[in-house]
This record gives sequence, structure tokens and C-alpha cells, in this order.
Amino acid sequence: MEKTLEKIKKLTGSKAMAQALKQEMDIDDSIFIMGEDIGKYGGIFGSTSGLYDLFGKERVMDTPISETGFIGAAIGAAAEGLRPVVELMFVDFHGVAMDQIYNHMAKIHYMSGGNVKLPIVLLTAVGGGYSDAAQHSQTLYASFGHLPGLKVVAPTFPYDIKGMLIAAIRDNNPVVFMFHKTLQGLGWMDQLDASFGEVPEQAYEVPLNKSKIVKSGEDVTIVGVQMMTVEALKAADILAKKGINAEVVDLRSIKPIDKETILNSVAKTHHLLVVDEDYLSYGITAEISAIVASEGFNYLNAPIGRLAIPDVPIPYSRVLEKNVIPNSEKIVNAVEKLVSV
Amino acid sequence: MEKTLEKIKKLTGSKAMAQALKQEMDIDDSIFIMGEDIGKYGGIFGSTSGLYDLFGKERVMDTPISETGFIGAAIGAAAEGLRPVVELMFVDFHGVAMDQIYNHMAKIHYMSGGNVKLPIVLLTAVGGGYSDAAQHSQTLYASFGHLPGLKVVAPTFPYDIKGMLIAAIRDNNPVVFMFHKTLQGLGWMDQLDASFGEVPEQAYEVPLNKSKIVKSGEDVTIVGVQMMTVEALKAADILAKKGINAEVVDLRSIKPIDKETILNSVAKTHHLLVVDEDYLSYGITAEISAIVASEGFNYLNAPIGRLAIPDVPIPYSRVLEKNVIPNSEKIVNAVEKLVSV
Amino acid sequence: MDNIRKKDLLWMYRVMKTSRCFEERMEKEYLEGKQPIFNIGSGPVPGEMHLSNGQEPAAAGMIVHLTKNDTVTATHRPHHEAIAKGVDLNKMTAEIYGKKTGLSKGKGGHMHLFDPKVKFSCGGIVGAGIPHAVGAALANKKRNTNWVAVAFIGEGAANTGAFHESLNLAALWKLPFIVVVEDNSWAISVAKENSTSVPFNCTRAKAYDINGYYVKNNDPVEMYKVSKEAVERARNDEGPSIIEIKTDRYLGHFQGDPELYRNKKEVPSLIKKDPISKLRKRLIKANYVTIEELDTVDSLIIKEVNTAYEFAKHSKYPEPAEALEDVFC
Amino acid sequence: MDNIRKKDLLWMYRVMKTSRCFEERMEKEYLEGKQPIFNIGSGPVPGEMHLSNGQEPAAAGMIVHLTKNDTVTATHRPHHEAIAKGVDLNKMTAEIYGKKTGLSKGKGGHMHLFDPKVKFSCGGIVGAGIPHAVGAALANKKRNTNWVAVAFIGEGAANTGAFHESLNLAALWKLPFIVVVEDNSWAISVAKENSTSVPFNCTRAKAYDINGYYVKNNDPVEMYKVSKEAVERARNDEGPSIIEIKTDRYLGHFQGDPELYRNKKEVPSLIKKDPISKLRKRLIKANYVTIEELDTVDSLIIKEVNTAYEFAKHSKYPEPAEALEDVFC
Ligand SMILES: Cc1ncc(C[n+]2csc(CCOP(=O)(O)OP(=O)(O)O)c2C)c(N)n1
Ligand SMILES: Cc1ncc(C[n+]2csc(CCOP(=O)(O)OP(=O)(O)O)c2C)c(N)n1
Ligand SMILES: [Mg+2]
Ligand SMILES: [Mg+2]
Repeated sequence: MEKTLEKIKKLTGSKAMAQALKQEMDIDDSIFIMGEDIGKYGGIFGSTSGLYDLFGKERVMDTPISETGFIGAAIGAAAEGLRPVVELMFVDFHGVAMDQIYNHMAKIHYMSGGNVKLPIVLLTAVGGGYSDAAQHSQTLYASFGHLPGLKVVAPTFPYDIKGMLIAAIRDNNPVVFMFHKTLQGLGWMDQLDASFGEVPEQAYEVPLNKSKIVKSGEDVTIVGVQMMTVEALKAADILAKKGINAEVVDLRSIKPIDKETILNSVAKTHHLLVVDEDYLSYGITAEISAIVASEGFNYLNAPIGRLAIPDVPIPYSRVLEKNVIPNSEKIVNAVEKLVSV
Repeated sequence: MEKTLEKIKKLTGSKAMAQALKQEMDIDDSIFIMGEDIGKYGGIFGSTSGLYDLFGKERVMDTPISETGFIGAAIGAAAEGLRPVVELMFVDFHGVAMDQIYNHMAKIHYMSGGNVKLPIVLLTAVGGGYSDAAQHSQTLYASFGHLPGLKVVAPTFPYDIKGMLIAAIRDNNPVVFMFHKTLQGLGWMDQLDASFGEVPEQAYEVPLNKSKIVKSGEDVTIVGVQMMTVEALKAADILAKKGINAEVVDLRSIKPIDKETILNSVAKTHHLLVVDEDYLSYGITAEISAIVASEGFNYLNAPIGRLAIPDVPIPYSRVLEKNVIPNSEKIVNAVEKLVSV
Repeated sequence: MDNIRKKDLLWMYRVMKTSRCFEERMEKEYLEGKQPIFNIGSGPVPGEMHLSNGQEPAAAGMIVHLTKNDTVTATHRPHHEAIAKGVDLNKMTAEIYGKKTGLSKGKGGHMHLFDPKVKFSCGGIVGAGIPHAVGAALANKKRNTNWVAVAFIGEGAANTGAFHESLNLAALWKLPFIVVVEDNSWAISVAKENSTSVPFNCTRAKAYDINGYYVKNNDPVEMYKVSKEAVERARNDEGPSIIEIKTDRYLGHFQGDPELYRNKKEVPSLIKKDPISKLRKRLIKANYVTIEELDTVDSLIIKEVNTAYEFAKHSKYPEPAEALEDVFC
Repeated sequence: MDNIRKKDLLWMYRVMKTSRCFEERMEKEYLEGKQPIFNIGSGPVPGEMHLSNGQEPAAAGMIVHLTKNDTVTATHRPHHEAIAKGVDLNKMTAEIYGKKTGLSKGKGGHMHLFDPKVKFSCGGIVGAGIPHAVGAALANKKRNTNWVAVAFIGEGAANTGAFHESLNLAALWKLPFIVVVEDNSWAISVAKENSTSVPFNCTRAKAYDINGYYVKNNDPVEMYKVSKEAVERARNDEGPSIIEIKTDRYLGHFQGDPELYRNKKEVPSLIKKDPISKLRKRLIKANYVTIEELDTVDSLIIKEVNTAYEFAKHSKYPEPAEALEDVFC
């Protein structure tokens, strides 16, 4: 992608999303959006802000609280040749529509021998850290990554958010697009530098299956995604002061995983820590550890480190929640343990 | 558990299940069963056969096809002090009730600070291998293992099926009890030796959090569960002839994982192959590899081997299905590769 | 026969008869490799097999009003609708045999038939096809067509959450959508009175402020009439409908079902009033057609069915490695 | 006031007023640490906050008929029902403050209040509490009690699959179950006419062959009457009911909601006919009670609420490590 300087603006994550949707809807009539409060409200986490006014209620459709119904309808509409974008407000609600998502959206292309294409983007907000408790704070990256037939992405920075959303919309496969609430740059949540970044105005694509080295280093590879990438970068700064030079990989794609980037990094650093805002067991830390333990075993000089939510529901009280979601401090400690082996 | 010889009978998996349910229902009035076709039919996979005649329709309740409704009702009834056993006919249908299972059944004990107990057993049939295609052949072990608050077990042999089901019924936590269709010993499916085994007549418990070494060996540890344990045992016989002495661990518990047994085994054999009838990514092979790569790294002499369904939906046609579900032959090949490194 | 075009009646006879022939043959073929001991995973047609013998009027009486631009979603028991909708019989049969020439190259099987050319699909999860048809109806409306979408379901599916959410959406958005409830009295072993709190699912139309219709006696001609009205309403943007038809399941839920839950006398009494035989008699009695003409139709059907089975049996299996293809496009 | 026991009316007044006081205080306290810049995660009461100001009649008019053996499940907007059901106000407030003395030791928070002593629970997933109440009703019936179970939901929840599946089960099994639909016109920003294909959810009772009731004008006295009948029916094994009450949401969906979707004049016009003020006037006019007596009630309420907030504020936070406890028992 060529960047033309004058065409770059600083945008928040949510504005980057809305811009991606707008630009694609401008050029493709078959795209429409469905979801709860994605109309006038503009999406609870700003994913569709401004689009209702631009495109009207036929293309930006508020729905009843009927996730099985409208996510299922997206499948039916996609099979007819439309390109629905559908929002599941919080990923935590996936259980009310999971059958449509994994038994149908994910499998129909395969079960039809490739004859039915389902170009659907399923938007969904993930993440905790603001005391929204057990039913509104999850990421569930692995719950989606485990199931074949879905591409699952979780970009961190506005540039990637726009580029991966455009790529997702243009993809002819179902794509689960997870956006992290705290990285949307909303006025009513924590203000993070990471949620505000340079975004070219023109449309561009960022591939859906590539991780990105967001900081290079030699001593240890830290793989994170979304807020864990942000925390890993913070940790890397602290570690640098302690003489440990960490390489930080922003996973970006939950499924498929970009093995190459991770393996190459570990080949260089010989140490790996995986950090996840999802639950520990059967999560990202499991999958990436397994990839490296089976395909990059000889690169490793030390046991692999895993940092994730320790298999408990996410508690409400701030002191409790802070104790279960990994952060830069915990990352620093884990890395120090790792490289001291 | 003391075995008294005259009280041991050979039972199929399904009869072992039904016996466990009967014996517990006999001594505890608060137990009742709900599900589709678990009444007169006795459960599509025989889990409740004979119980309707013994206990009547008040305690063995056929339901409409309303999994959210009746699994949710089990939660409400359990909160009132009853002990529901509820069947989700095929694990593949979990998506229509997943919200009740993972946002409520799994979390209410925690969200209530321990004040609400939900002694529920969720029975569900898993597994493929008989051309039931993409929506009726899954195991989804990891989809359940990933979520905190559920104990998830998947016993292989009739002895464990009875003992773990009794332990599950007596447990005051929600337990997902996965039984493998092919291991039920049903007249209308493949006939396996493994599905018929000695089961003491009296009630006994097998712990819900322990794996079991079903064959000991020195050269390589093979971890499997249910049909993969059966295939691993077959493979071990073949390997023995080739001079490779495999240790086979029957996982039995998907969550929590019995790390100790696995780590001790790998400490001895220095080689690990994990075999899973679930999807590869974010599955059992991932979690067990990660445990060993982080907590038993120094035991390993070779990369960890992973064998699972290669991230595709399960195809219908026998030739295709055979190619994606691991079997003894593939295990033999994988082990040979592993130990030759 | 009440002003129904002869052409339509004959069409209905033909598709009902085709479905019946196809399935009677399937009933036998399915047992190949499963005798003397029945093993569901054995033989050239492994896996579950749900046949619709007895339920043909539901499919024929509705689909006679549809064109290939109209969408149909069906269930785990899909053959009668697939055949009525014009799914390629050779490819469908080959799919059921797991062959490379099948609709899905052997990946789908009998519960997962997809023929986008005639806008037909089905699936193995009860209730799940309803929102798909709602989505098709939404697409139809968005594109300003007058195409309709019809979801066929069993009476058991009317108690799923998907039913309610879908009907509410379709009614709210006034979509060209119809759900046909085939009440065959059973959801596997659970009788309707043990699953459904109302005697008739068409009553549930009131919950969405839409039209509800009931067809008694498994009658294809009544089904024709009621469906005509519902389809016309849908095409004229007058909103969705629920049609419930009382129909009959002659066989077990799936082949191999011991049916211990069912009175052994039930099926023989049902077969006595078989709708295909009845329609045959009515056609002849009304002088629409002679016995000889119908015999000719029948023999053509048998030929077509035979051809499909021959095609399926003689087709090649896919290569094992093809299992890894078609996850993504 | 139409033969309603004075005691009951006063009880209703008291719980409505308590809820209102509690929430008006919460409205302010919630902003602590969130000014000048609103950050949902900041302050002593972080996270989402859904207040029920205006909706008190639904809770009071129903729960007046319940005892502590009857079960109530509520929603993300649970305070009015919790208070009416007799949930310990100190512990509830402490829970909302994330304190160790809270109902759930700080693990649950405002959307996840559990008080098994009075059989109250709620949750953050729309529709999910309905089957829980069905399960409680099933337990009640199995144990031959005459206890009932009531699920409170918003009108938005009536379009979830859980609603349909639960009502069908409850009707089929003739359970002592009632669902109260609080129609506050809005599901976040989606107006009822954009979510619901029927004007009144009580109509949907027909889909289950059960009784449906409608209460106009957010009227606690009407709610009382209708609920009385429904509860009696449930206790007498006459089956479940749907009650829909037209009620009003005075505040945003959650605190911090900019409410750009809502006409700015709507709320002031609603507050003019506030049910608590109206009930106060009616009580006095009917000579049930004097102004002075009501003032005494009010001041006791304020004291109770103050005590709860003091208790919450002065309680200790849990230890961080407690996060790892209570997953299993
Ligand atoms: C969500 C879901 N639950 C359960 C099943 C298992 N199942 C398959 S068919 C069936 C009965 C369906 O009954 P009905 O809808 O009346 O259709 P019929 O079989 O009578 O044609 C059941 C329970 C399923 N496939 N999907
Ligand atoms: C299954 C599910 N979908 C969506 C949401 C997000 N959500 C929370 S409250 C709400 C609106 C609920 O409306 P209503 O039922 O009318 O209750 P009210 O908020 O008006 O009290 C929505 C959509 C949720 N919590 N659960
Ligand atoms: Mg049926
Ligand atoms: Mg509302």
C-alpha cells in the first residue's frame, strides 16, 4: 500500500471501522448492515456511527433482540448474493446464536462442496477491564478460532482495523471481525494512545492471515493480540530498561494463525511468552505454544510462558478483575522468569 | 474401590450409563432427567434405556425441541435444590443452548459468590466415524473445555463411564458428561471390544479430574480420549511389534486436565503425541502440548506431535471422513516420525 | 377438482410419485451392507436416513406455486421438497452415495443438500433453516423482486427459539416469507401433544399478526389452495404466513428406528388413506387423465429414479485428499 | 381503591419509593470519579448501570402477591424487583460497590445479583432468565408446593427464542409460572414498533393457550389486580400467564447513554404522570393514610437507603486473590 501523506488522518478505532464500512457501502450496493442499535445509535461501541444518516434504514437495519433470527437471516441473504455485515453486540452473547454461526455460517460452503458462498462479516465487540463482569467482558477468541470454516481476526490499531475490515468485507468467506471495546477510542472509556492512529483516507486492505511484528527485539518473543499487544508493548519498554530486548508480535489473525511470523521470531529470540485476554485453557496461549512446541521445538531455549485469564469467569469488582486480566506488569514478571531459566 | 468378584458384570457403555442413573435415582429423589427422546425411547444413544419404565414420566421427562428452554429450566430447578440430569442429544447442537450453558450454568456459582449451587449433569453424545456428516459427528471437547466453571469429562470404558457418571451426579457443580456414540456398545453401530467391559454392580465413583495410564511404556507417551484412546491402544500394539513401547494415557477429564499424570509420563518417555477427535486448532492437542511445553519442557527430547481433525468440517462421504479422523495407522506413523527425530 | 388447473394437479401427482418412488427405492438400497446386522455406518449409503414417505402433499402443494427464483429451505427430512423444487435428481442421489458427482462432491450427504441453481437448501439442525429463508425473503424484498422464500419444518421445530425469532422478523419486516409446518404427529418419539402447548401451530400466527392456515387430512389439493393464497399474498407484499398441514410419517424417524414408542396399528391405518393413491383416483374419476396416461407417467418416473440410482452407483468416490478442500473459497 | 387491602397498597408505595430513592441516589453516586470526563470504568461504581426509575409499578404490583418461597428472576435492570422481593439492601448495595460484604463478595455486580434466601436472581443476557424461572416453577410443581415463579423481562426480550421456548414449556407442563413484560417502549435505542410484530405481547399468550393480561398507563393498582389473578391461577395449578404492563423508562438505557435516538420531550411528559406521586395522592385522597404518615414512611425509606450506601461505602474490598475462588464448590 502506497501512502500519500496528505491523505492520512488520525482516527480512532471506531471511526476507522465506520469509514471502512462507508467506503465499501459506497461502491457496493449489495452490502448492508444488521444488528441491535447499529442504526441511529451508531452501534453501542461506535462501529457504525454516522452510517444510518448516510445510507438510511434499508441498509443500516436495527433488529430486535433475536440474534439467531437475524444472524441466520444474514446467512440466507448472503446465499442469495447479498453481502451482509452483521453485528453481535458483545461477543459474550454468542451463545444465543452459536448454532447459526458455527453449524451454518462456518460450514455451508464446505457442506455444499463449495457451491454456496457466504460473504458475511460478523462484527463483535470483545474485551474487559472496565468492570462489566462475567457476561460482558470476555474475548472468546478461541471459542471462534476452534471452529473450522471461519476466518477470525482481531486487529489492534486503527490502521489495521480499517484495512482488515475492508479485506473482510471483500472476502467471499464468512469473517468474524472482533473489535476491542477499549481500542475503539470512545469518549466514555479509557483513553489509550493505541486507539488513535494514522489511517489513510483511501480504501486499502490488510491481509486477514498475517501477524505483524510491532516491535523487534532479540531476547524474547511476546505474542499478544489487541489489548495484550498494547500491554506487551508497554512491558517491552520496561524490559528494555532492564536490558531485555523483547520482540512483540501482534497476532491480528486468530484463525488462521500466521505460523511463519511467530516461528521466525522464536528462531531468533529462542524464548516465547504468549499473552491472552481470553481464558487460559484451550486458548491462544495453548495453540501458539503447541505450534512452536511441534514446529519450532529446536528454536526454544526455555519453557514457553503462558499468561491468560486463569480459568475463572471475569469478576466484577475492580480489584478482582485486575487480578485476572494480564497486564504489562505481569508480562514483565513472566518474561523475567522466562529469560532467567 | 473394593471389587467383589460375583458382583461384576460385563456391560456396554450405554448400560453402564443407565445403571449409574438408576442407582443414583433410587437413592435420591431430587434427581430427574430431561431431554429429547430420553423417555420411552431411552435416549437415542441408549443413555437412559429402561429408566422411563422404572421411574415414570415425572422423573424421566421428554421435552420439546427447546434446548435453551429446558437446559435453562435445569438451571432454575437446580438453583431450587433439585439435581437435574439433562441431555443435549448431540454435542453438535450445543449452539442453540450455549448461552445457557456457558453464561449461566457455568458462571452462576461464581457470579453469586458461591451462594447458588448448580448440581447439574449435562449428558451429551459426541463423535463421528459413521458418516453422520458435519452437523452430527463432532466432539467439540475444547469448545466446552475452554469455558471456566464447567467440569468436562469424556470417559472411554464402561467402568469409567459408570463411575464418572455417578461422581458427576453426586458433584455439586455442573458437569458436562460426554459419551462417545461408538463406545456405547449399541447394536446398530460398530461393535468394539472397548465398548463392553466389566462393571461392578454396586455404585462407585471414579474421580472427575484424573487421567489414567491404560498401557504403560517407556518410549513415547500417547495421550488420547475416548475413541482416540482406543485407537492409541491399537497403535501401541502395532508399535510394540516394531520395537516401540508406547505409554497410553486416557485423558478422561477434559477440564480440569490432570497435568500430573501427563507430565510424569513424559518425564519418563521424553516423547509426546496427543491425539484428538476434535479440531486441531485450539483443541486438546493444543492445550496438552502447551502444558508440557511450559511445565515439562525439559522432559522433552523431541518436538511434540499433534494429530487431530485438520480444521475442516467433518465430511459425509466415508472416504473423506476416514481421511480427517485420526486412527491407529496415523498414530503409528506419527509416533514413528516422532521417535526417529 | 375445484378449478385447479389440470396441469398443476398432474405436476403435483408427478412430484409426489417421484419422491415416493425415490424413497421406496432408498429404503431398500439403504439396507445394502447393513444386513444381517444393521450397522448405521455400513454399506454404500451410511449415516442417518430420514425418509418422507407419506409427507409428499406438503411439498407438492406448496412448491407447485414456486418458480426457480423462489427459495426453499428444508430439514433433515428433505427429499420430497428437494424433488419438488427441481433439485437435480442424479446429483442428489450421487450426493447421498457420497460420490464426487454429488451436489456437494460427497461432502454434504442426505441431510445437507444444496442446489443453488434452484435455490434449495436443507440442514440437520432442527429449526435452523427458518432464519435462512427469512434472509432470502429479505434479499428478495431488498432487490424489489416478487420472489418468495419458504421454510419447511416439522411440527417439532415450531417449539424452537429460531421459529419465534424468525416469524417475528418476517412479520415485522413484512417479508415474502412462508413457513410450512409438516405436522406428522412425531418429533422422533415425542408426540405433538407432549411437545406443543397448542393443538395447531397455525394459531401461533396470532403472535406475529400474520395469517395462519391449516390443512387437514394430508390433502394435497387443500394444500394447493391454501399455499396459493399464501404465496400470492407474499408476492403482493402482504406479508408472511404460517401453514400447518396434518401429514403422516409412514416410516421410523430414521431408518433403523425400532419405533417402540408408536402403536403398531398407526401406520397401516395411515397408509390406507395414502394421498398419492387418493390423488390418482381423483384424477381419474374427474376424467383429467386416463389410467393408461398415469401408468405412463409412473413408468417415466421409475425410469428417472432408476437413472438417478444408476448414476449414483456408477459414479466415483472423491479422492481422500479432497476432504481438505472447500473450507474456504 | 377497589377493595385492595390498605396494607398492600402501603407496601407497594413503600417498595416503589424505596426503589426510587435507592436509584436516585445511585444516579448521583455512579458519577463519582466519572467527572468531568465520563469514563464507564472509573469511580467506586464502575461498569454498566441500568436504572429502573419509572418502572417500579411492574415490580411492586406483582411482588406484593409473592412470598419468599416464590421465585423471581429479573434482568440487567433489576433493582426495583430486587428491592420488592426483599433482597438485603445493604448487601445488594455493597455488591454494586464491588465489596466483600456484597451479595456475591463483589464477583457479580449490579447485573448479577443473587439472593437465594429470598429466591431472587438476575442476569445480563436478555431473555436468559425466563427459562430459569420455568425451572423454578417446575421444581415447585415437582415438590407439590403452591409456590410460583415469575420472570420479569423487558419488551425487547419478548423477541428472543428463550421467550418462546420457555412459554411453550411452561404451558405444556402447566407450571406455576408468570412472565411480566415491562414495556418501557425501548430496547436500548430500538423502539417497540421496530422490534415487535404485534402491538401487545400479551397477545402472544394465544400462541401457548395461556392467559394474557395487559396493564395500561403504568398503573400499580391495575398491576396489582391483574397480578393477583395470575398468581392465584398459578397457585391453583391453572397454568402460566403473560402480563404486559406499559411502563416508562425515565433515564437512558444505561447511565451515560446520550439518548440521541429519543425525543427530548418524551421523558418530561412521562414524569408528569409518575406512578409514585400518583399513588401517594390516591392514598391520601382515599384517606388510607395521612400526609404525615407518608412523610414518616418516606423518611424511614431515606434512612434505610442511606444505611445501605454507608454500609457499602465503608465495607472492604475483597482481596485480589479471591478472584480465583468460587469457580467450583
Ligand atoms: C436443535 C436440534 N435439536 C435436536 C435435534 C435432533 N432431532 C433431529 S430430527 C428431530 C425431530 C424433529 O421433529 P420434527 O420437527 O417434527 O420433524 P420430523 O422429524 O417429524 O420431520 C430431532 C429432535 C436436532 N437435529 N437439532
Ligand atoms: C442476548 C442479548 N442480546 C443483546 C443484549 C444487549 N442488551 C442489553 S439490554 C438490551 C435491551 C433490552 O431491552 P428490553 O428487554 O426492552 O429491556 P429494557 O432495557 O428496556 O429494560 C440489549 C439489546 C444482551 N444483553 N443480551
Ligand atoms: Mg414431526
Ligand atoms: Mg424495554
